[in-house]
Amino acid sequence: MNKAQANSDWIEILARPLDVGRVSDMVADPAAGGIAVFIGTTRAETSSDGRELVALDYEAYEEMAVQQLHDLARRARAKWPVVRTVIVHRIGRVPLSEASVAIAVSAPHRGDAFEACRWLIDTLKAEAAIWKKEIWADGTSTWSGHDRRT
Amino acid sequence: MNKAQANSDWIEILARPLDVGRVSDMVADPAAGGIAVFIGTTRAETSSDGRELVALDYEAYEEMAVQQLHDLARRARAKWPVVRTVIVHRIGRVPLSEASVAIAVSAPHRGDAFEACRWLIDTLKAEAAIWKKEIWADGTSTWSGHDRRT
Amino acid sequence: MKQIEVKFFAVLRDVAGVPALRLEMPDTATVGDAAGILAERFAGLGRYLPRVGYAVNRSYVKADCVLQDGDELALIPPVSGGNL
Amino acid sequence: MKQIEVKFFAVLRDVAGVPALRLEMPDTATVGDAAGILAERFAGLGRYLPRVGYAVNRSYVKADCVLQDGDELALIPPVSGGNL
Repeated sequence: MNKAQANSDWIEILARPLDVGRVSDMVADPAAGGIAVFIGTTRAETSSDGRELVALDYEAYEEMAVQQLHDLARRARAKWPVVRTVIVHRIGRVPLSEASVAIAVSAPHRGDAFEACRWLIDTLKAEAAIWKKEIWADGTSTWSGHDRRT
Repeated sequence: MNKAQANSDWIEILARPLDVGRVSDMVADPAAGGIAVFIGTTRAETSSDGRELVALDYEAYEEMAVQQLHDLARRARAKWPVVRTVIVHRIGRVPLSEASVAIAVSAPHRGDAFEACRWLIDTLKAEAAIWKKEIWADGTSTWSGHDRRT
Repeated sequence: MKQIEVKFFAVLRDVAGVPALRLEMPDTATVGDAAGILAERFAGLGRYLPRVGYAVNRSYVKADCVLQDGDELALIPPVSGGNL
Repeated sequence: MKQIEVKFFAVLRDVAGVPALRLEMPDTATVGDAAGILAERFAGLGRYLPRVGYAVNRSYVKADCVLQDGDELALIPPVSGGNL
């Protein structure tokens, strides 16, 4: 898996359950009055033809995604007075209720922490080279955004 | 300390360090696709006359504050499709960088989780019967919002 | 006459020097009447009253609320918000 | 001639049946030229191309980008966003 640290940002793509307490602790800082954290989790779902979702399988172009997430943290810092940013994305199978991504941002004031965190997850989802496959209870699977059943 | 649970909301006022991982875990649910968490932390500060802040002392009218936080969770649920809400507030001395309050909200979609979480912390700070005293390095202290040094 | 329990918090507890006390008042007395009596008893309390809120039995009320025997009246100084 | 490394991800890896391959191309060949060659080689790839993005050496590029010898070209299907 890939780890990298630049300044006070921490980016990680890893194939095991996320530790949200650790992610939050990593952005705590005496200069910060607020920390906003977003955690994306696998939501139960029923397909149009009645299949039940049991998990999502995440896959990343790791070398590119790590660069992209570092770049996102830098862009957030240019927009808001961010103290620290941590972005951790899980790959592999993520069962219902479990976390696939955690983003924590600390800032002197809470409004900036909320806005930067929201922008980071929205932009990560739009840009990062990370894909998910829906795993259904009947053993079928589909790549999200495509109708191709595999 | 006061604990209480109603439906899928959890409210707690306690005199020990907050466990952010636990707060986040408590709102995880198969019906949720996103969890927004806010953590308020003690920020370093210098007073106008050059004293350094070392901690904040939080005090609550506990019986009233617990009722208020339950009511906040109910009001959030009326405004957004919240799955679960947890609000935990620490009282007593909270040193620099440590958390005084943690609010976690899960929702089917992330926009609702962010908005409900933001509304909860804004409204908690405006309404809840909780006060803080600034503790300075020279041994003095001041109630926040007043100029009275004690 | 009726008896009410008064609670002080934060800066007001420091000013009053006690966290709580009992107050005997006429049957018609309001929250505002109680605040007036307290301001006379505790020097320095009066200047905080313009920014103080009142809760009776743990719910916010206005100063013209008539107190009942056994009520718990809390003087609520400005809460912690705004600094973050 | 130049040699490039092509990487497939997600649905495109399933379609291609391999995660990566090497491609020999004329010196003037662009990303779009490479995509055309791949669409001929792998039945079923063509219908995904209108929604596919391209990255060369881990940065997004347009289809008219001229490839250099040794470049890593990745075909990027639509990313995971939007569902939450």
